[in-house]
Amino acid sequence: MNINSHSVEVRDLDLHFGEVKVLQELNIDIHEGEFLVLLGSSGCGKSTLLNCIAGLLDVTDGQIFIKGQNVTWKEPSDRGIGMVFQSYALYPQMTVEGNLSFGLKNARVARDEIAKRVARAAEILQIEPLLKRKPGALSGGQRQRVAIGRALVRDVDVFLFDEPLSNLDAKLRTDLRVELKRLHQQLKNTMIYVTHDQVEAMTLADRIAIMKGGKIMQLGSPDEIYNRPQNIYVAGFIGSPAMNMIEGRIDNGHFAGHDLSLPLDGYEFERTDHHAGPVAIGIRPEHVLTGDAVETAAAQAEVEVQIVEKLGSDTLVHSTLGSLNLRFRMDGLSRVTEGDRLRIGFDTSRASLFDAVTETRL
Amino acid sequence: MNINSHSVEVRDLDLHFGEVKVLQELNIDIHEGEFLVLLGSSGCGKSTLLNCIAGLLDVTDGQIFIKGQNVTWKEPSDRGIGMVFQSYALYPQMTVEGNLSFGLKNARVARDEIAKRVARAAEILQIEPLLKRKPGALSGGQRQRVAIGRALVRDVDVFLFDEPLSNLDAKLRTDLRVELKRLHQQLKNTMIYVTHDQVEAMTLADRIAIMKGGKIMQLGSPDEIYNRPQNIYVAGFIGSPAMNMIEGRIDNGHFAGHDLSLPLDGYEFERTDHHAGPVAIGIRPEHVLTGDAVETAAAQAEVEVQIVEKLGSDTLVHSTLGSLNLRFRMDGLSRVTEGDRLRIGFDTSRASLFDAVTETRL
Amino acid sequence: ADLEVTHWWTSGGEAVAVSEFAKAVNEKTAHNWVDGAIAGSGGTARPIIISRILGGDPMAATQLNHGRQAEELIEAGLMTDLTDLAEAEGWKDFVYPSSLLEGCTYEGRIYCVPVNIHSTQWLWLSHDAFEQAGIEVPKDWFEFVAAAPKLEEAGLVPMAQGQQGWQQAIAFGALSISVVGIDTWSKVVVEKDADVAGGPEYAKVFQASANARELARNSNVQDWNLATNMVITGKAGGQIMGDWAQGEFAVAGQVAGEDYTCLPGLGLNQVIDTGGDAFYFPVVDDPDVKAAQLEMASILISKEAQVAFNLAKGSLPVRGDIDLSTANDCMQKGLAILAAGGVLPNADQTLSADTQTQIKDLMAEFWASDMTAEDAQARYASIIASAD
Amino acid sequence: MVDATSPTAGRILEGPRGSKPKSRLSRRNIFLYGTLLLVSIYYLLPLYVMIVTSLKGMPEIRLGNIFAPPVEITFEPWVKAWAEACTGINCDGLSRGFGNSVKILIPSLILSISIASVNGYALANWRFKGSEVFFTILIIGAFIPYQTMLYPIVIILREIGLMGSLWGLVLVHTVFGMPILTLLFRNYFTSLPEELFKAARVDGAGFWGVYFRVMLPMSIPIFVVAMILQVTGIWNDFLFGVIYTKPETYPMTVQLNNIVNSVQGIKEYNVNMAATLLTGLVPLVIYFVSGKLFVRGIAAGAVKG
Amino acid sequence: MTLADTARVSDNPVRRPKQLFRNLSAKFASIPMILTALVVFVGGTAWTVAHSFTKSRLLPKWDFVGLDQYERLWNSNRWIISVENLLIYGVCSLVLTMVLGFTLAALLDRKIRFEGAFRTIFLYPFALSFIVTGLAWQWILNPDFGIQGVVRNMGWESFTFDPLNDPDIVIFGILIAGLWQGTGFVMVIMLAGLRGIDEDIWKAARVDGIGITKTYVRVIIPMMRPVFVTALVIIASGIIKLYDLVVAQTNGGPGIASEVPAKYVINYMFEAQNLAQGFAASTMMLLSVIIVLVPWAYLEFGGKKRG
Ligand SMILES: Nc1ncnc2c1ncn2[C@@H]1O[C@H](COP(=O)(O)OP(=O)(O)OP(=O)(O)O)[C@@H](O)[C@H]1O
Ligand SMILES: Nc1ncnc2c1ncn2[C@@H]1O[C@H](COP(=O)(O)OP(=O)(O)OP(=O)(O)O)[C@@H](O)[C@H]1O
Ligand SMILES: [Mg+2]
Ligand SMILES: [Mg+2]
Repeated sequence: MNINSHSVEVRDLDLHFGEVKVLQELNIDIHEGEFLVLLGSSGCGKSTLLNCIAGLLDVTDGQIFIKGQNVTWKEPSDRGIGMVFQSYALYPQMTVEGNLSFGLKNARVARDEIAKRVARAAEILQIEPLLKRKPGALSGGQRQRVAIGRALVRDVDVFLFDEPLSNLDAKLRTDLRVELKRLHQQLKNTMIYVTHDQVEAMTLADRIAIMKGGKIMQLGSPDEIYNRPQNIYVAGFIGSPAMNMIEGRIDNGHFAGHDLSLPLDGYEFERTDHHAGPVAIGIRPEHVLTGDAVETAAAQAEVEVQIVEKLGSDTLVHSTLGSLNLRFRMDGLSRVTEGDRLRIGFDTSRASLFDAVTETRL
Repeated sequence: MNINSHSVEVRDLDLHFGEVKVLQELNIDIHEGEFLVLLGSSGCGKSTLLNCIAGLLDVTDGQIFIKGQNVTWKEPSDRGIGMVFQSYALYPQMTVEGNLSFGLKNARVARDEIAKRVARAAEILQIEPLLKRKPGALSGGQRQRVAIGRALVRDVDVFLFDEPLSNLDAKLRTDLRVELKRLHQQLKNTMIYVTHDQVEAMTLADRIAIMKGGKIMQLGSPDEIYNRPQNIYVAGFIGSPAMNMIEGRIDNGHFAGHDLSLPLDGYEFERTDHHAGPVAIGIRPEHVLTGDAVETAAAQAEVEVQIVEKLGSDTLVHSTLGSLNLRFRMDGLSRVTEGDRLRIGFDTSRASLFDAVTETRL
Repeated sequence: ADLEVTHWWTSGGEAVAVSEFAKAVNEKTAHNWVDGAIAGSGGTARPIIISRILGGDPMAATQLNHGRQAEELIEAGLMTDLTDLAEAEGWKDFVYPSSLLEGCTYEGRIYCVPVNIHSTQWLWLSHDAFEQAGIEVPKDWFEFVAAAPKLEEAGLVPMAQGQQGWQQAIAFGALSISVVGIDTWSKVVVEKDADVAGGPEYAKVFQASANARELARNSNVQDWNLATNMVITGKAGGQIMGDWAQGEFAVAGQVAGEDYTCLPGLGLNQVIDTGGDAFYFPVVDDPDVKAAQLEMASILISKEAQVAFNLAKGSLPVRGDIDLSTANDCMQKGLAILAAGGVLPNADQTLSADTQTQIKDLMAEFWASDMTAEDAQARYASIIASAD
Repeated sequence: MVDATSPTAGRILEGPRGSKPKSRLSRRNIFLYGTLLLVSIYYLLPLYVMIVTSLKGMPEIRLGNIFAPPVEITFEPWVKAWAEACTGINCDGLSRGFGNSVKILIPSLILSISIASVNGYALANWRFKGSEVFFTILIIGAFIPYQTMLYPIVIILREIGLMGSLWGLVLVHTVFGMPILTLLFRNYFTSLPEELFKAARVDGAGFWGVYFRVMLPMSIPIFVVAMILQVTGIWNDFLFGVIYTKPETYPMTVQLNNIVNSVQGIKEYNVNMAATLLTGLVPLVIYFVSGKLFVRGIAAGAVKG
Repeated sequence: MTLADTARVSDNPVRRPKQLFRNLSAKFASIPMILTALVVFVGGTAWTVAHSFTKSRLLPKWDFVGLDQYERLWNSNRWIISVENLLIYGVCSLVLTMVLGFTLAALLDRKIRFEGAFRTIFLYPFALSFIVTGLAWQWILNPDFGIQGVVRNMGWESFTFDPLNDPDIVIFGILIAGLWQGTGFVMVIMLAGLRGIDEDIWKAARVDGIGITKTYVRVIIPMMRPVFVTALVIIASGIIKLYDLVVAQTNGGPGIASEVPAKYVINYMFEAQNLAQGFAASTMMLLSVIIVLVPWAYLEFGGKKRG
C-alpha cells in the first residue's frame, strides 16, 4: 500500500480525564480502505481512542488527520465519519427509515437523493422490509444492521465501530461478522473496529492493534499477531485457549526449563544477541503435536491428561507435565479421557521466544 | 447409570404466563451426579424451566421431583437446590463471608458448623483471601466464584446455573469453564446448567437438552448431539460455523441435489424406510475435506472461495458451489484467499440426513 | 381541670379581651384556661371545632356565633344543656336584649352563653382625613358620598374596604338597612320575600352599594383591621365595619369624637343588630370537666367578666344591669340605641350559613367586578328565593 | 509497526493541535449561564426578600422598598417570632410548636416510610391476586383533595378511638403519604435485579428475611427520597395538624398561621417573615444538605417504572 | 421414560395448594395498604359521594334529595369561575412546569460548573409549604411595597404590575408562585430522566450532525415519555388540590376571581355549613380525576406483569 494513502492518522495523541491519563503519546496510521481492529481488554482505552477519532472527545494533545485533512478541532459531523455503537443508539421513536434519513435531512440533502441513498443502504443491508418499523419491533441483529445503515447513507470515508456485535447472541454474532466482512469487501471504506472478542478481530481485520493501558502493544496483520507476537502480553492475549508459556533459559541452542529441552534450530530469531538471561517460550496448543505426528517432533514428553473438553469439531486437553500445565488440541473424534497418559511432541519452529525480563520477543 | 437414581424429574410441566404458554408438556429426567446443560436460543424457556425446578415460579401444571420427593409446591429453600445467576446476585451490602453464610444462618445452622462450611467452600473455590471483602471490590470472575460458593456451603443435592459465565469476558469464561468442570468432577453433585453458548454446553455437559419454544428438541450426550442430531433444528443450532445443509433427494443410494451426487454407503440410517420425498443432507464444515484428503473422498467438487476467516489456529472458508453456500475449515496456516478456486471432498459417512418435510433424521 | 377553649379572637383588641375571660376563670375557679386560639376567621376555625366535636374529642368550650350555626350539633346531642344553670342564675332576667338568649335556645332549652353584642351597621370616619380635604366630618352616609370627590382630590381613598366577602356583605347589610329602613329590610331578610328583594325599593340599596364600590375603588387591603388602620392613619375617609373596629381605634390610642366619629346605622336609621358571640360547651365524658364547664359558663356571663371583656373588645355587654358609664362615646351611642329599642335580629339568626355564604360570594363578586346593580339585585333575589 | 512510527514528515506541525480552544465567554456559555443566573434570580428573590425583611425593623419596612438590604440589621423579629409573638393570650411564639412538630414528625416519618416501603416491596416482589388493584386505588387516592376526606377520617378515627391523640395524626400522615411513597418504593424495588430476590429465596429467606436482610440495606437512596418528601410534607402540613391535634400539641405550622394571621394593628411583616423562615428551616436544611442524594434517589425510584 | 416412572408419578401427585394461603406474610404485610385503599380511599370516597345526594348541612345526614346539589352547583357562578380558573391554572401550570422543568434540567445537564448550587436554588422552594410560598409572593407582588412599588420608586411612574388585585390576571399571579414552588421538583425528575439516557444516543446525534436543540426536541424528549408521564401525574395531582396557595395569596379574591374548586369544597362544607354541596363539588372533582386517571393507571400498572 502506498504510504501516502493514509485515511486516518493519529499523531502523538494524549487524552487525560483529569489526572487519569487514558491515552498516551499514541500514534497510528490507517490506510485507505483498511479494516483495522482495536483489540484489548476492558478499560484499555479502545473506545476512548475511537471517540477521539470521531471527535466526540476533545483531545488533550496531538493531532488527528482524516484523508490528509487536519480534523482535530472539527465537529464529528464534519469529519466524514460514521459510527456504530454497541447499544445501537437508534432513535427509538423514529421508524427505520427515519433513523436512516434523519442525519441527511438535517444536512439538507435533497429529498429524492435521501430516498435513493436510503434505498441503497437498505438494499445492501437487506433491511428493505423493515423500513416502516420502529426499532422496538426489531431483533438485535436487525437493529445493528440499521445502525450500520445510518453510517452507510451518509457516504462517509471512515466507519467507526464500537463493539457493534457484543450485545448479540453467539449465533447472530457469527452471521453478522460475515456480513460485515462482506460489506467491507463491497464498500472498501476504511473501517476502525473496536472489540474485545479475538475471533472477531482475527477474522475481520486487515490489521489488528493490540492495546493495553492506553498504549499500542503491537500493530500488525492477524497472521503476524498470531504467529509472531512481539511480547508476552500479546502472546497471552491472542489465542484461545491461550499459548502455553514455559519459563527457562537458552542453553546451547536449546530451550531448557521444567525438565524439558527443546531444540531451537527452526526458530527464527528477530534479535541477533543470543540471550543469557531468563526467557520464556510460548507454544500454541495446536503446535503441541499428538498422535502420529509426535514421532516427527524434535522434542517429546509424556503428560497426564487432567481435563478433556470436547468441542465437537475438536478437543481441548488440559494436562500436566510435572508442575507445568499444558493445553493442547486434538481431533474432535479422539477418545482421550481424564487420567490418560499421552506422548506429545513440540513444534518449536512455530514457537515464540521472549526475554522474560523485558517481555519482548527474541 | 441406574434408572432409579433420578435426581431431578420433571413430569408434564406446563407453565403459562397469562396467555403465553412458555413451557408445554415438558418431561425430563436427570440422573444423580449428572451435568445436564439446557441449551437453546434466547427466549426458548430455559430460565423458566430452571426457575420452576428451583421453585421460584409456580408451575401451571405438572409435577417436579427432586431425589424422589415431590417438591412441586415446596419453598425454594426446602428443595435441596442451590442456584447461581448470570448477574451473580450477590448481596452487595454483605461481605463475601456474609454472602456465603446467609443461607445457613437462615436455616439456623450452628455457628461453628457455618464457619467450617464457609472455610471449606472458600478453599475449594480459592477465595479465602476475599472473605472480608464486599462484592463491589471483586472482579467478575471472583464474584461468580462467590456465587457458586453460596450454593456450595448449603450442601445441596442439585446445583442450578443460569448462564453463570455470560457476563464474563472471553478469557475469564474459558478459565471458569474449566474450573466448573473440575468442581463437578470433585463434588459429583447433580448440576443443571443453562447457557446459550454451545462451547460451554459441549465441554461441560454429560448430556445436553436442546430447547426450542418451550419444548425439548433433543436430549443426549454432546457427542450424540453433535454427530447424530435428531432434527434439522438441532443440526443447525449446534456447531460453529453451522452445518452445511444441502437440499435434494435420495436416488439410488446417492444423495442428489445442486448438481452434486454424494454416495451414502457409509451413512447409518436410523430409519429403515428408504425415503422418496425431499431430503436435506447436513455436512459439518470439518467434514468437508481439503488438501491431500480430497483424493480419498468419494464425492468431490470445485468451489469458489468467497470469504476467508483466519482464526489463527484454523481458517474458516465461506465458498460457493453454484447457488450453494458451503463453509469449511482449513488449517491455520493455509494460504487460501478470496476468489481462489478449490477442490473439496465430502465425507458422507459423518453426514446427517433429514426428511426435509418433517425435519427429522433419517 | 384544664379547660381548653377554642376561639378565633386573635387581633389586638380581641386578644386583650379574651385574656380578661381567661383571667377571670383562672382567678375565680380552680380551673385552668388553656387557650386554643385559631387565627384566621371563623372559616378557618369552624371546621376544626366541628371536627373535634364530631370526632369525640371535644374541647371544654368553644366560641361559635350563636344563631343557627350550632343547631345541628345540639340536635345531635353534642352540646351541654345549660338550662338548669340559666334558670338558677336567672339569666332571663338580666340578659338584654332578650333576643340574645333566644339565639341560644333550641326547643326551649338553653345551650350557650352569649358574651357580647356586636352590631355591624357602623360607619367610621377619620377626622384627620376630612381635615386634610378641608371639609366637615359628614353626618350620614349621603353626606359622606357627597364629600368623596373632595377626599379624592386630597389624594385620599374615600372609603376603606377590606376585600373579603364577609366585609362586603357587612357593608351591604348596613347600607340596606339604612337606605330602605327596617320594615322593608325585614320583609327580605326575615320573611325572605324575593319579590321585595327584587323590587324597586331594594334597587336603591344596590345603587348605594354601587356608589360605595366606586368610593372604595382604590382601597386594596384585604383584612378588615388594615382597612380600619387606613381610617386611623387618615389615609381613608371612612369605613363601614362592625363595632369591633372600635377596639382598633382604642389600641391606637384614638378618642371617639376627637380623632374619629362613629355613625351607627350609617347616621340614617338609628338601629343596630344584636349579633354577637357565644360560648358553647360540648358534651364531655370527664365529670370534672363537666362541672367546670358550668362554672365557666357562670363566670362568662358574670358582671365583672362582662365589663372587663366588653370594654376591651369594644362590644356591648349582654347584661342590661351593668353600669357602663366608663364606656366611650361610640359605645354609649350603641347603648342608647339599644335602650331606645332600635334592635334588629342578627343575620346569623335569620339566614342560614349557606345563604349567608352565597350572599358573601355575590358581594365578593359584585365589589370586585363591574357587575351592574341590576344584575346583582337579580342574583340576590334568587338567593333569597331559595333561602331556607 | 513501520507505518505507525514514521509520521509523514512536515505535516505534523500543520493545523490545529491539542484540545480545541474554548473561550470562557463563548456564545454558548453566555447563553447557558445567563439563562441560569436569570432564572436563579426568580428563584432566590422570595428567599432574599424574606431574609432581608426579617432583619429590618418595622419603621424601615414602612419606607417601602422590600428589596433594599437592611440599613440596620436587627434580630428582634427573629427573637419575637421564636419566643414572643402572641396568638390569643399565649405569647410564646413558635418555640412551643417546634417541639410538637418534632414529636409529630418522627413517629409519622417512621411509620409512614416503614409501611410504604413494605407495600412497595410486596408490590414489586410478592404480587398476589388483586395487589395491583389496591395499588391503582392508592394512586387515584393521591389525587383526592385532602379536605374532602376530613369528615370520613374524623369518623374513622372516632371509631378506632384515635381522634385527638398523636397517633391519630400519625395515622393520617401515614395514610396520605402512602400513595406516592408506595409508588416510589415499588418502582425502586422493581428496578433492583430480580435475581437478587431469587437468590435470597433460594437461601431460605422468607418475606421479612428478604426485606430486612437483603432489600433494606440496598435501598438507602430511595429511603432518602422518601424521607425528604415526608419531612417536607409532614412538617409543612397545616390542615391535619390543626384538626387532629389539640392546642398543647399544635405543630409549628399552626403556630405560624396564628402568628401570621393574628393581625394586631399593623402587620408585622418582619416577624412574619422570620416566623416563616423559622418554620421552613428544617425542610430547607434537609434540602440543602441532601440535594445530590435526592436527585440520585429520584432517578432510581421515580423515573424507572 | 419407562413404565415404572410413569407409575410412580401418579402415585403421589401433590395438589396445588390453596392460592389464598400462599405467600401469607406478603398478604399480611399488605393489610395496611389494603385497608387504606378500601376503607379510606374507597370507603371515604363512597361515603362522600353518597352524601352528595343528601341535604346534609352541618352534620352528615341521610335525607336524600337526588341531584339537587349538583343542579345548584352548576348554577353557581362561583363554581363555574372556580372550574375555569382551575382549567386555566392547570393548563398553564402543566405546560409551563414541564417546559421550565425540562429546560432547567437540560441546562443543568450540559456539564456546567456549579451544577449543585443551581440545582439547590431551583429545588429549595419545594421544601416550603404553599402557605409560605403564598405569603412570600403576596408580599413581592404587593403593589405598594413589591415589584411595582420599587420600579415606580426608581422613576418609572406608570409601571403597573399588580396581578393580585386585577381580577383578569389574578390567576396568573398565583401561577407565578405555583411555578416557583413546583418546577424544582419536576426539574429533578427530568434531570434524573436525562441522566438515564444512553450516552451513545448523544454521540450518534453528534455524528449525524444534529444540533443540540434539535437533538433534545426530536430525539431526547420523545425518549423520555415515561419520565414525562411521571412528572405529569405528580403535577396534575398537585394542581387539582390547589388550595393553600390561593388561600394564602388572595383568599379567592379580588372578589371571587381566583376561586378554585378545592376552596369551594372547603368553604361550602365548613363556612356555609352545607356539607352536601361541598360533597357534590368534590364528587365532581373526583369524577374528572377518575376519567383522566383510570385509563392511564390501567395502562401503566395493570398491563405489565413480571414473574
Ligand atoms: N469520562 C471519563 N472520566 C474518567 N475516566 C474515564 C472516562 N471515560 C473513560 N474513563 C476511563 O478511561 C479508561 C478507558 O476507557 P474506555 O471506555 O476507552 O475503555 P474500553 O477499552 O473501551 O473498555 P471496554 O472494553 O470496557 O469498552 C477506563 O479506565 C475508564 O475508566
Ligand atoms: N413474567 C413473564 N411474563 C410473560 N412472559 C414471560 C415472563 N418471563 C418470561 N416470559 C417469556 O417466556 C419466554 C421464555 O423466557 P425465558 O426467560 O425462560 O427464556 P430464556 O430461554 O431463559 O432466554 P434467555 O436466553 O434470553 O435468558 C420468553 O418468550 C419470555 O418473553
Ligand atoms: Mg468501550
Ligand atoms: Mg434466561
